[in-house]
Amino acid sequence: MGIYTIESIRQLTYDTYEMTLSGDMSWIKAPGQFVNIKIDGFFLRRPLSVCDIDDRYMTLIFKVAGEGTKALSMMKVSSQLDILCGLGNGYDINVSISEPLLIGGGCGVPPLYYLAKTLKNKGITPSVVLGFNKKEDVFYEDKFKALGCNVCVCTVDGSYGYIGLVTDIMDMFDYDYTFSCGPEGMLKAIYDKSIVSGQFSFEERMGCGFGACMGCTCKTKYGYKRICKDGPVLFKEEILW
Amino acid sequence: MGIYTIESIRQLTYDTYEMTLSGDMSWIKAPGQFVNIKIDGFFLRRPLSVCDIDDRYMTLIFKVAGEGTKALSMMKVSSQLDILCGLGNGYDINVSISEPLLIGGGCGVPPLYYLAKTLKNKGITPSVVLGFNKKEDVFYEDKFKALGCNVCVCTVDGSYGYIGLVTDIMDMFDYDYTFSCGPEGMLKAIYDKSIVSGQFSFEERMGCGFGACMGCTCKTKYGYKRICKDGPVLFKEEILW
Amino acid sequence: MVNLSVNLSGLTLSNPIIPASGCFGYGKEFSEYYDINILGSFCMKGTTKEPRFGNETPRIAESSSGMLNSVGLQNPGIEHVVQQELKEIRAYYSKPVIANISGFSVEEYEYCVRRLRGIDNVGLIEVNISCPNVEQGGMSFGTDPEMAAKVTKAVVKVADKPVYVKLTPNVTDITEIAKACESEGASGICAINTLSAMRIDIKKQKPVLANITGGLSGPAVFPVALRMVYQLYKEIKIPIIGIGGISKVEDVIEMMMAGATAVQIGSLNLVDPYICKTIINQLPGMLEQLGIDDINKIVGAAHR
Amino acid sequence: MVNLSVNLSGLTLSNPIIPASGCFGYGKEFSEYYDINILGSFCMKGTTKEPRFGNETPRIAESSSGMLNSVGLQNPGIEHVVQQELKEIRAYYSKPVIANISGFSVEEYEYCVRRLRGIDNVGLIEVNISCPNVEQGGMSFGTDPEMAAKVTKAVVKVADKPVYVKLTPNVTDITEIAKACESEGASGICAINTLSAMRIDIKKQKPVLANITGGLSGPAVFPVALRMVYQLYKEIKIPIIGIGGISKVEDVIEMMMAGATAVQIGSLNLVDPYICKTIINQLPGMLEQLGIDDINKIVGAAHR
Ligand SMILES: Cc1cc2nc3c(=O)[nH]c(=O)nc-3n(C[C@H](O)[C@H](O)[C@H](O)COP(=O)(O)OP(=O)(O)OC[C@H]3O[C@@H](n4cnc5c(N)ncnc54)[C@H](O)[C@@H]3O)c2cc1C
Ligand SMILES: Cc1cc2nc3c(=O)[nH]c(=O)nc-3n(C[C@H](O)[C@H](O)[C@H](O)COP(=O)(O)OP(=O)(O)OC[C@H]3O[C@@H](n4cnc5c(N)ncnc54)[C@H](O)[C@@H]3O)c2cc1C
Ligand SMILES: Cc1cc2nc3c(=O)[nH]c(=O)nc-3n(C[C@H](O)[C@H](O)[C@H](O)COP(=O)(O)O)c2cc1C
Ligand SMILES: Cc1cc2nc3c(=O)[nH]c(=O)nc-3n(C[C@H](O)[C@H](O)[C@H](O)COP(=O)(O)O)c2cc1C
Ligand code: FES
Ligand code: FES
Repeated sequence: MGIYTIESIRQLTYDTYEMTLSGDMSWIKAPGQFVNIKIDGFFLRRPLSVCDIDDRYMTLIFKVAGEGTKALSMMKVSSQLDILCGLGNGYDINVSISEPLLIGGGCGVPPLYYLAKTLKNKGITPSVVLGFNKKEDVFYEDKFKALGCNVCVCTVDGSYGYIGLVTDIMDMFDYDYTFSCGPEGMLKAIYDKSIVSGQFSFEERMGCGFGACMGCTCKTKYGYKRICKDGPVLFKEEILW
Repeated sequence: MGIYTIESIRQLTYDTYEMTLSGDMSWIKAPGQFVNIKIDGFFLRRPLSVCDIDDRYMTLIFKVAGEGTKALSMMKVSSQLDILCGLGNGYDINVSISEPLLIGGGCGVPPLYYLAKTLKNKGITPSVVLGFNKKEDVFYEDKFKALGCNVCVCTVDGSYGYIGLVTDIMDMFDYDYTFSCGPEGMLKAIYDKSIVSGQFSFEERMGCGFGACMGCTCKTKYGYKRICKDGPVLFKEEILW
Repeated sequence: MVNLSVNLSGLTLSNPIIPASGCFGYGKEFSEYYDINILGSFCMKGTTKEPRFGNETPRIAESSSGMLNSVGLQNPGIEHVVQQELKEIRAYYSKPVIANISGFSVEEYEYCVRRLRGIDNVGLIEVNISCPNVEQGGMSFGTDPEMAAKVTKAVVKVADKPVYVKLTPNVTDITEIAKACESEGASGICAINTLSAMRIDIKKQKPVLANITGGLSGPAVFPVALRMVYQLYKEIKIPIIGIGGISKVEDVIEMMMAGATAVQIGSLNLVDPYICKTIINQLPGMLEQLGIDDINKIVGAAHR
Repeated sequence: MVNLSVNLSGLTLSNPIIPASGCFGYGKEFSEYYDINILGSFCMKGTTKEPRFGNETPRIAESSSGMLNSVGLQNPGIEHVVQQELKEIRAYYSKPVIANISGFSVEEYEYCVRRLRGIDNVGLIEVNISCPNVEQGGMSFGTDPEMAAKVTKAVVKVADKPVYVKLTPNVTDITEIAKACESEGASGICAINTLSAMRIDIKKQKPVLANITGGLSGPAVFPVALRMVYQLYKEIKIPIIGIGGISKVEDVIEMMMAGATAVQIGSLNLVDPYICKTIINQLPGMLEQLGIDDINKIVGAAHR
C-alpha cells in the first residue's frame, strides 16, 4: 500500500482517461499486473491494470464505467491516491515465443502496452490487434505503432479500421502465441479460434485484490484459482470456460 | 440550501477555527440563527451558529469537537460547501430593553458577536461576559471590544481574566436583560441567578435542522418545541429544565 | 414521454416517489423549499390515539452512511391530526396523503383508522407495526405473525381506504409476517422500517441516545431493504412500497426492479430537503437511458 | 503502560484485535504486508468437512459504507486445513489461531471439531451457525434456538478447546439463540455474521451476485452489531467477541463498552490490509486519552 500523486490526467476518448502517477513503483514486477485504488466515498477499491511504468511514473487508462471511475476521472492533478500496487501474477514473458500476437479489446488494451514494451526490450516486437466498438472508442493505436509494432485496429461497426471483431482479423498476422485481455466473450472467441498457446487476462469483481477473501475464484483444470492472486492471467492450457 | 465558497480559514485557538464564506446570504434574517453544513463522508449535517454576516460574507467559528468539525477545519480555501442557511428563530431583539448583558460560554460565544453588532446598529451597546475553561481557549475578546462593548472574560482555572464561571462575574454589570448561549449547565446557572428576563440559546443533536424530524424536541411551558425550528433561542419565561 | 404514474390499490400516483413517515413532518417545512405537489404522495409523521412527547433527547445519532433515531412517535394525537394538520395540508398539497398509524393495542390502531373515515385527502393508510423506538406496542406487533394478522384484520374492517402494513426488518423471516397481513386483507406492504441499532459515546461511556437503542436508516440499510423487498415480491401478491436507504435515482430503480410498485424516501430528506424533487426530475432521463418507456415495466424485473 | 491483554476462556491474547473469518485467508497474504504476530489471534477462513468451491461469481458487490459477499464457504476441507494450512501457518504466526467451522449437518460440525483435537496451534473453535450464503445448513442452524443448542451440544462434547458460537444478526431475537448455546456449554459467543442483503444491476435488470443474495458487512452494519452485543451482554454470562463493521480504534472501544471482551475485524482488512496493525498501534494512546489503564475495565462499561 502506498500513497501516489496524480501527475496528469488526460482524456483519451469521450469516456476513457489516462492518468499518470508518481510514487513507489518497486512493487510492480511484471506486465499484466494491476493496482487497486481507494477512491473517497467508496468502500471497495477499484482494480486497474498497469498500462505503463518506469522508475518514477505509472500510467493507468480507465473507462468511466460507473460512479467510482467517474469520481476518479474528476480528481485533480497533484492530489493523492491510496493504492495497493503490484497485484496479480502478470503475463509470463519467459515462454519460448518468437512471434507473439497481442490482442486487446476496449479497456483490455491498457496492460498490453506495458507488455509490448517489455517484449520489445527483450528483443521481440509483437504484432497487435486492438478491437473497439466504434471509432470514438479507439485509443493508443499510435502509441503501439511508436513502439514499432505492426498494429491493426478493428471496430464492431466498421467506423474505423477493419470492420468486425478481433477474431475476424487476427489471422492477418503470423503468430505463434497470443497474449490477450478484454471482455470474457472476446477471450473465449480467441481461445476457440487460435490454434497456438497463449495467456489470457481475466476480470472479476473483487473484494480484496490480494488473495484474502476468495471473492474472485474461478475453476481451472488445475484447481480453483483466485483471479486477483493466481491470475488475472491464465494460461490457455488451464482455462475452463 | 446553497453552495458557499470558503474565503478564509483562520485558527483562533489550538482547537477553534474561524471560517468566512461567500454565497447567498439572503436566507439569514436574525442573530442567533444557525447554518447546517454538509461535510463529505458524514451523513448528517453539522449545525453551526452564524457569528457574523454582511451582504456577501458569513463568518462561522467552530471548535474541533469530533470527526466532522475536524474535517471541516482541514478544508481548503476556495473549496465549496453545501449549506442550509438561516435556520432557527434567532434572538428577538424587538424586546424593550436598554441594558442587555450578553453571556457566552466556549463555543456559545460566536452567535453573540452578530447579536452585539445588531444591537449596536439599533443604538444599544450591550455588555458582554465571556467564559472559557482556560487562557488557551479565549477568543474574540478584542472583537467585542472593537464594537465598543464593555467586555469581561473569565476562565474556570483563572489562567486569564477573572477566575470562575460567568455567573460569578455577571453581577459586575448593570443589566435589564440577558442573551446567552453556551453549555446547558451554564444556561441553567444563568437562569437561576438572574432576576431579569432573557433569551437562552440551546443545543441539541439534530436530524434535519429545519423542523421535519422531531429529533430535537424539548418540553416548554407552552408545549413541545423543536430546538432547530422553534428555537434554538427560548425565552426565559417558557423554559422548563 | 416516459410514463411515471403508478397505481397503489386504486390510488394513482403521478410518480412513485413518496417521502417516508417521520422524515417529512406534515410537509409544511418542505413546501417552503419547493412545491411539494410534484410528489406522488407523502406520508405523514406516525400518529397515535393520544398525543405523545416521545423519548427523551438525544434522539439522534450518526453512523457510517446512516443515522439512528429514537424519536419514539412524537405526535399531537389523531384528533389534532384530523382537526388541524390534515386541514392545513390542503393549503400546500392538493393530492391525497398517506396516514401512518401506530398504536399500543389493537383497539388504538382501530380507533385511529376509524377516525380517518371519510377524510378525502387521506388516500391510503399505512399501519406501522414496526416502530423500534417505543416500549410496548410498535414493533412487537410486527415481529409476531399472529399479532400482525390481528392488527391488520381489525384495521381493514374499519378502514374506508386501502390499508398498507409497514413491516420491521428486525425479524428472522419478513415474508411470514407479510403473508399474515395479506391473508387478513391488507391491500399492500411497506418495507422496511428502521433496523434496531445503537451507538456509544466513548468519552461518557454511555449510549449516545437517551433511549439507548434507536432505528438505523439511510444508505447503510439499502441492501438489506432491497433483499427484503425482493423476498416479499416472491411471496405475496399485493403491491409493495419499498423503503430503506434510497438516496439516488438508481436506488429507486433497483428497488422497483426488486419488486416495489412505489418507494418511500426517508432520512435523505433530512440531509437534502430537495432530494425527492431531484429524483423526480431525474427519473424520466434515467429510464430513457435504460430504454424503458413505462416505469411499471420494471417492477419486479430482477425476478425475470 | 496500558494493559491490552484479554482472556477468552483461558486463552490469553496480547490484545483484543482478531481478524475475522473469511477476511484474512490463512494469514499468509497479510504476513507479506506486516508481521502478523502482533495480532491477538486470527480467525481462519470457514472450514467444512468436505472441500467446497462455494458459489459462482460474481461473489462481491458494493454498497454505501459496506460490501456484500456470497463466497459460500469456499475452502479446501478440514483434512487439508489440518494437514497443510495449520502447519504452514506456524511459519509466519507463532500463536494459537481460531478455527472457524461450518457444516451442513450436526455430524459435519462434530466431525470437524473432533478432527481439531490435539492440534496445539488452534486456541479456540468458532462454530459458525450463521453463514447466509449456503443453501441448507449454515444460517438455518443459527435462526432456531433448538438447532443452535443441538449443534453446540454436539460440538462441545468432542472439543478439547473452548467453543465459541458465531451468531447471525438475521433473527428477531439474538439473545434467545445465544442463551440456547450458553446453556449447552458454549464458552463464548461471537456476534455478528453478515446481514442478508442484495444489490441489483439496473442495466442488466439482474441481481449483481450470481447467488442473488449475499452478506452485508463493513461500517454500514456497525450500529446493528453494537446493539446486538449490548443486548447479549445483558442476557448471557459467557464472553462475547464483538464483530461487525469495525473500521477504527474508536469502534473497538465502543464495541468493548457494549460488552465485548475481544473484537474481530472483517471487511476492513480487505480494503486496508494494514488496518489491524494500525488499530493495535493506536489502542494504547486512545485508552490513555480516555484515562483507562486496563482495557478489561471498559468491557461492558456502557451498561454501568
Ligand atoms: C484485474 C482487473 C484489471 C482491470 N483493468 C482495467 C483497466 O486497465 N482499465 C479499465 O478501464 N478497467 C479495468 N478494469 C475494470 C475496472 O475495474 C472497472 O471498470 C471498475 O472497477 C468499475 O468501477 P465503477 O465504480 O466505475 O463501476 P461500478 O459498477 O459502480 O462498480 C461497482 C463495483 O463493481 C466492481 N466492478 C464493476 N465493473 C467491474 C469490472 N469490469 N471488473 C471488476 N470489477 C468491476 C467495482 O470495482 C465496484 O466494486 C479491470 C478490472 C480488473 C478485475
Ligand atoms: C444550533 C446549534 C449551533 C451550534 N453552533 C456552534 C458554533 O457556533 N460553534 C461550535 O463550535 N459548535 C456549535 N455547535 C455544536 C456543533 O454542532 C458540534 O460541535 C458539531 O456538530 C460536532 O460535530 P463533530 O462531527 O465534530 O462531532 P461528533 O461528536 O463526531 O458528531 C457526531 C454527531 O453528533 C452531533 N453533535 C455532537 N456534538 C453536538 C453538539 N454539541 N450539538 C449538536 N450536535 C452535536 C454531530 O452534529 C453529529 O451528528 C452548535 C450546535 C447547535 C445545535
Ligand atoms: C427521524 C425518523 C422518524 C421516523 N418516524 C417514523 C414514524 O413515525 N413512522 C414510521 O412508520 N416510520 C418512521 N420512520 C422510518 C422511516 O419512515 C423509514 O421507514 C426508515 O427511515 C427507512 O427509510 P430511509 O432509510 O429512507 O430513512 C422514521 C425514520 C426517521 C429517520
Ligand atoms: C468475504 C467474506 C467472507 C467471509 N467468510 C466467513 C466465513 O467463512 N465464516 C464466518 O464465520 N464468517 C465469514 N464472514 C463474516 C465475517 O467474519 C464477519 O462476521 C462479518 O464480515 C462482519 O464483520 P465486518 O463488518 O468487520 O466484515 C465473511 C465475510 C466476508 C466479507
Ligand atoms: S478479490 Fe479477494 S481473493 Fe481475489
Ligand atoms: S432536528 Fe429535525 S426537527 Fe429539529
